[in-house]
Amino acid sequence: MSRQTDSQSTTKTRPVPPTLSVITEGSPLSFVNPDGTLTADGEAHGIDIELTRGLYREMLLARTLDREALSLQRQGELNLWLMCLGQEAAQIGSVAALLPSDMIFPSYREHAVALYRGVTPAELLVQWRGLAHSGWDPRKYNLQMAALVLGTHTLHATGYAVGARMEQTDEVVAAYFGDGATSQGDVNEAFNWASAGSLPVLFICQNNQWAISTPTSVQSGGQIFRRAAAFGMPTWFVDGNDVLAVHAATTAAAAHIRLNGGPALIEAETYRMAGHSSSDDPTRYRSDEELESWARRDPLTRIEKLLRLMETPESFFAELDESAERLGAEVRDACRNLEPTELADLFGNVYAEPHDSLEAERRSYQESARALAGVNR
Amino acid sequence: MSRQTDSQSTTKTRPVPPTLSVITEGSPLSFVNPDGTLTADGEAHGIDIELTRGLYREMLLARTLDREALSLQRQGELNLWLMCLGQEAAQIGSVAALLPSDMIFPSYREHAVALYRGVTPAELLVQWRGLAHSGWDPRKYNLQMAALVLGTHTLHATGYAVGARMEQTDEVVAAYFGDGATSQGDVNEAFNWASAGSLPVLFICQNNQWAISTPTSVQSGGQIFRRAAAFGMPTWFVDGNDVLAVHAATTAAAAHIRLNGGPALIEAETYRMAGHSSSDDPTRYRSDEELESWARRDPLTRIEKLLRLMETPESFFAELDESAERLGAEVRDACRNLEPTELADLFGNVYAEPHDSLEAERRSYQESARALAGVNR
Amino acid sequence: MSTMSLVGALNAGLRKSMADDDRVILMGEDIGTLGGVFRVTAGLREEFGADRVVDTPLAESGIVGTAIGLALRGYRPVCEIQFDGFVYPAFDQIVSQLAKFRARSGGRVSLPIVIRIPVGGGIGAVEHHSESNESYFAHTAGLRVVSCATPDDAFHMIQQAIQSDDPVIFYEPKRRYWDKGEVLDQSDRNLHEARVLREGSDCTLVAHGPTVATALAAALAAAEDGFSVGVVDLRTISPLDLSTLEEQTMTSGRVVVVHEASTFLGIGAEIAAAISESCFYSLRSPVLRVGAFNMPYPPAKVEDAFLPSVDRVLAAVDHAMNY
Amino acid sequence: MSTMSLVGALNAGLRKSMADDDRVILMGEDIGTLGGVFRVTAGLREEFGADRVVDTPLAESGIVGTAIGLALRGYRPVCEIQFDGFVYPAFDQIVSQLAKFRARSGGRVSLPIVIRIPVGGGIGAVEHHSESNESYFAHTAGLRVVSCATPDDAFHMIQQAIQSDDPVIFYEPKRRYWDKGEVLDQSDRNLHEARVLREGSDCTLVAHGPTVATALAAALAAAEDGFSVGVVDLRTISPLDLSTLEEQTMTSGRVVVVHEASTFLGIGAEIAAAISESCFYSLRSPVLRVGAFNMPYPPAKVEDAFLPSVDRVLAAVDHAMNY
Ligand SMILES: Cc1ncc(C[n+]2csc(CCOP(=O)(O)OP(=O)(O)O)c2C)c(N)n1
Ligand SMILES: Cc1ncc(C[n+]2csc(CCOP(=O)(O)OP(=O)(O)O)c2C)c(N)n1
Ligand SMILES: [Mg+2]
Ligand SMILES: [Mg+2]
Repeated sequence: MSRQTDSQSTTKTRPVPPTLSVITEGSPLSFVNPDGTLTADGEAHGIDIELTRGLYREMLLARTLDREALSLQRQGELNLWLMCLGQEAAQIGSVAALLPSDMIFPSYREHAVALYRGVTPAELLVQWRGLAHSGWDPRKYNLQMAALVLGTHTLHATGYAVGARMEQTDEVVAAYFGDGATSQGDVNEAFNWASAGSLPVLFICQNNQWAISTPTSVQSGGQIFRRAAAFGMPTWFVDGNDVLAVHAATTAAAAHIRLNGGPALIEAETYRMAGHSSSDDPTRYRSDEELESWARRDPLTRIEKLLRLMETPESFFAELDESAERLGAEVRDACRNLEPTELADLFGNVYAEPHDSLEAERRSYQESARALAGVNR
Repeated sequence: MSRQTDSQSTTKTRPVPPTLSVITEGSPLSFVNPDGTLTADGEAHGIDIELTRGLYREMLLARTLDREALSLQRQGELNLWLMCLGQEAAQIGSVAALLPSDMIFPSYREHAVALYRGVTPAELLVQWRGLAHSGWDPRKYNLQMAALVLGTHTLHATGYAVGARMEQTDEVVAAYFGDGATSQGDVNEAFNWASAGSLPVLFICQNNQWAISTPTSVQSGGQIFRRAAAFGMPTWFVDGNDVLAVHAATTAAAAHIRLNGGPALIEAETYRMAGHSSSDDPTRYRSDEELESWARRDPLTRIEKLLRLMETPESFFAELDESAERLGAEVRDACRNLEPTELADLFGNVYAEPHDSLEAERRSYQESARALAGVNR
Repeated sequence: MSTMSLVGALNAGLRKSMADDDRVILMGEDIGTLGGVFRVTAGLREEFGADRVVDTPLAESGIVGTAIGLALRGYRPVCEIQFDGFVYPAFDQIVSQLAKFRARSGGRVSLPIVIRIPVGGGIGAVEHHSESNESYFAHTAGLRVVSCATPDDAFHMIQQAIQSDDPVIFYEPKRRYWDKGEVLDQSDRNLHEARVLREGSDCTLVAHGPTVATALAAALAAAEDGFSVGVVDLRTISPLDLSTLEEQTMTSGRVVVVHEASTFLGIGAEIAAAISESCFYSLRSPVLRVGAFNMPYPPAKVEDAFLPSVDRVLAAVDHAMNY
Repeated sequence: MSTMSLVGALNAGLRKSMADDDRVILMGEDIGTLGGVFRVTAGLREEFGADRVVDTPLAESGIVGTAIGLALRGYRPVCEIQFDGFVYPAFDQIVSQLAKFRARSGGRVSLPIVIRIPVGGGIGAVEHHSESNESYFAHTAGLRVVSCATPDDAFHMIQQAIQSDDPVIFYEPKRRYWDKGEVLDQSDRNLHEARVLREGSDCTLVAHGPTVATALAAALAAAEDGFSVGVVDLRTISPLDLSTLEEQTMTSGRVVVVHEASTFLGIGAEIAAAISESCFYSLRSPVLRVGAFNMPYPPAKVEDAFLPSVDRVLAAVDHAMNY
């Protein structure tokens, strides 16, 4: 009988069923050690060198974008930036294992995912320069806009998956979110809904240990992948700094979904190496030691080491550096050349159908703007 | 490695860790069979005859109240009634295992709990006669008012438990809710919050198989007690129609909480024998066979049989019938003698401190009521 | 033309929308097998299948959130919220997501979603089952808010709301669900036009949903006393059909707005403010409001005293006439 | 008396409340170790301990819901919502539970809870971080809603809100957080009184929170042009201090309400309706409103054009003067 679950003991004078431990510590799936050598699982799985190079390349480009964007923010060219430094493996490993036709619902930190999907630097930065709330057409990249209200988009993904199931496609609908977001009601409603309806949703949780200044220990009392499992879906717990392990787990999860139709979850254990955003000062709440210990598990370094162990020619790295440099320049140019936004143009974005009173407001705004322009001239 | 969980197979070309099944079917803890004999667990646990009689008595009284109230509703004396028929064991078994000092946050169907705690028929019925939104002083019975917006009160219980923990009491704070309510974000937030904070909350889920017309299979994809366990708390899955098993499990859970401080959950598998409410027609959505199969598992019948097997004197049953009759009469009287409510008196209930504009509204209401009374005279 | 109850008209309207457009999907708690607690969707599951008349888990945020996902895929979901007081768990999805989605997307993505809400009191219900919360949604840019009062409007407006490419909060007056009326085959107006039910030269009553019948009864009573009192059924709460209101104000010079929501920041406040601004010199008395007191909906036994009654409306007309 | 920023004054006010009453508990996301994203609670955890300055899980419904539980036990929780746009997940707990609890309990149970919300735009933030949602709460019976504009008011009002036995939604104007001002040791008024900052015989500007400074600047500019324009800082949005507004209306005959929320059902609508009713014959022009257009808050780069500016206020004054 497994009706009672926990490893802790209970006081009782009479026999009631013993506790059963389900909350044991599991170590995450990992293929590549921080020094570039393979783990036993990595050996068993085997390494695809072309795939590895491709993933490394994407991670490096994502890191370049992230660095350039932060520096643009520091120069006052962007209002805000949410750094993905340290999370490149979790993002690239997962997105690369999906099909381009799989719709993705990202949160606000998935710049590596967006770049991988082909979103241009201009489309990416326009939001953070304060010119728009979103920069790209979701249908063009099968990538929805960033969700800033935590966890809300997991329900959108779930609804989108209802359609996918009804149409009997073999699509996977992916939703990215953080450890903090899992405390929101919406995320749990989505877990439940997707499981009850056996919907093709792939939940991808990047557990980067922090929600701004709140550590996972304050956030929840159990592990996220176990919680999702108990909602009724298979889950994978993976070293989120190991791009190959993330890729393999995502491949397995996506295949499971395509075959069986129900949802799945990947918990990628990773670390937010930078502050929460360009406005945040993480030294107020976390230690240098913690940061250093994670720096030693950097997702790029270990793959670079692996590639060197596997005798990747120097030319690969040199070409990649050049690409990165080109991307950096492109990011800087794109940012500075973004067109200004006119408030008058935004009135038409609110409603799809004519709206008399908003139209009247637009006219009065334009008249007064014109009048003021006259006064100030 | 237990990083991936599910029993279903995945398509893959390369090895990834095997799936691990956590979603196995467990049968609920049960002491007394429907025919009144003991289960193996019941034998092992042993039967306390005085306790059993007491619980039986409380269940019978609760059933009497429920029947009388429904019949008052049918006579037009109550606006609405939410029947607890069939759930007497789940309610009485659990509440009887708590201390009177343990605060309870009920939902709307916990009439047996209320009666057990001493709430009078008048206090209980005033709400359903449409005279008040709640009928008793929560502090008097350590029983809060009924929560009608599903699941909201699980967070109140959690917050109340924050205080209990801070004050280093050994209180247990209990929250009752249904299977349907577990789909609400709030209930999951409460699971998470109580677990993360290691708070003394006892979640008591009466899984009565239905949320109005929605069966548990549509409601969720996993079992509730497993979900709660994965949030990080010990859970007990118990036959909710077996008052002794419910009592034992609640005793164990409460003891666990008092000793260890963290939350726990009891899932009592039971059945809503009547419609959702006096307005509901359950024949529209469920079969007679289902109803009959549960009728054979009636919580009172089996204990009556057990008591007879244990040679309880006929006088016990006779006295109990008298008490029930007295209660029935008391319920009918109490209902018909409830004082009318005056709208004018309700203005003062909204704010604790003076509120000029509402005071002005009250005055104008009273004036116009007086004027109208004059006109109509 | 045929005679139907308001519930029947909604049912017929939904059926027609579903038959006309297979992207229309109904979803909500207990709407499938049971046909909804008010039976508005009765029989539709049998006709269109369980994929298109979906019994959902018990989670309002989930209902609206997944409807958004469906709309992103091209569907036109119609969500039922079981009772007015249970819409709040979905408030974030409605106000931050549904309402703002098109603006956030730079006009790229529209969400044609209808949220049906049985609204208001008068049926002797317990707490949370008699609320009037249209102000919250009317104050929210990006939403459209409408309120039907008759079977005919119910039949046509639900179809128009479903056809709208914008999100529409659709209010159904609970206590008028069983009232019968004639339903015409064609609608005579679009979703966002008010309807003048009665012209009046002394005063104009403005109402929507459940209070339209109250206003009409008051106007009749006033006529017996020799006053010419008009009635406007708003039908649309956001956007408001101001030009109709202005026309009537110009004629009568006096306006009384009647609704079940609290008057404090109820739609009567907006109408008073807007009409006072545009018809400043035509008003012979201030725009008056008859609505709920600033308190939660009271227990059922006193709801008759709480709801705007013919007497309270007549008192306001009196007040306006003698200002 | 001392000079403080608005953030500093809130911090000092919270510290004082906590020192005076150990039932006061602060809770919210990142308010402990970090001291809040705006540092309003900086240093308080060190002073009062982690039990009284609580870093919560990331769940707004949970924050308000557990605060209710704490209040039922006799505590006086002060919740921080990190940004205005993140209060909606807590809407049900605020509107159905917190607001209605006392009435539902038949007056037996009060919930002395304060919900602090940094509000409004003007700081160049991304979406959901610049909203003005006071109307939702002001329309909700059972809540009190206040809005501070200066360090002095911030210091005293937060203490008064905490002392109130009713739930209070407490708005803090984000873009004035770093403005400095003098803070007096004693408050000169209670929580629900407006403050006349300037008398004016031609027109009265009514503002609250972030727009008070805008209104003052406009009044000064108007004075240069020879107009006598008064300014009222509402301070309390629900209940409104109508008698102060009426007095000023009697003097000036013209009123312009300025706020950041949408004008459609913004508090300006209620003020216009109420003042038009009580001061019908004193008004020389209709009450006018300057607020947000009926659209979601726009991207930061155009927020200056979107927010009520001195120019837009002056245009409204002009309009009123020439009505
Ligand atoms: C509903 C809601 N509440 C609060 C916030 C403010 N906020 C933005 S990000 C964040 C932390 C999120 O942590 P996590 O989910 O772990 O994602 P991460 O930032 O670590 O990627 C908070 C509290 C928000 N965006 N939405
Ligand atoms: C938030 C919310 N949504 C909808 C309802 C309407 N409603 C009342 S009871 C109920 C079913 C509840 O089922 P369950 O939680 O299993 O409890 P049971 O009635 O079976 O005891 C529903 C949908 C509600 N009360 N609250
Ligand atoms: Mg995180
Ligand atoms: Mg149930």
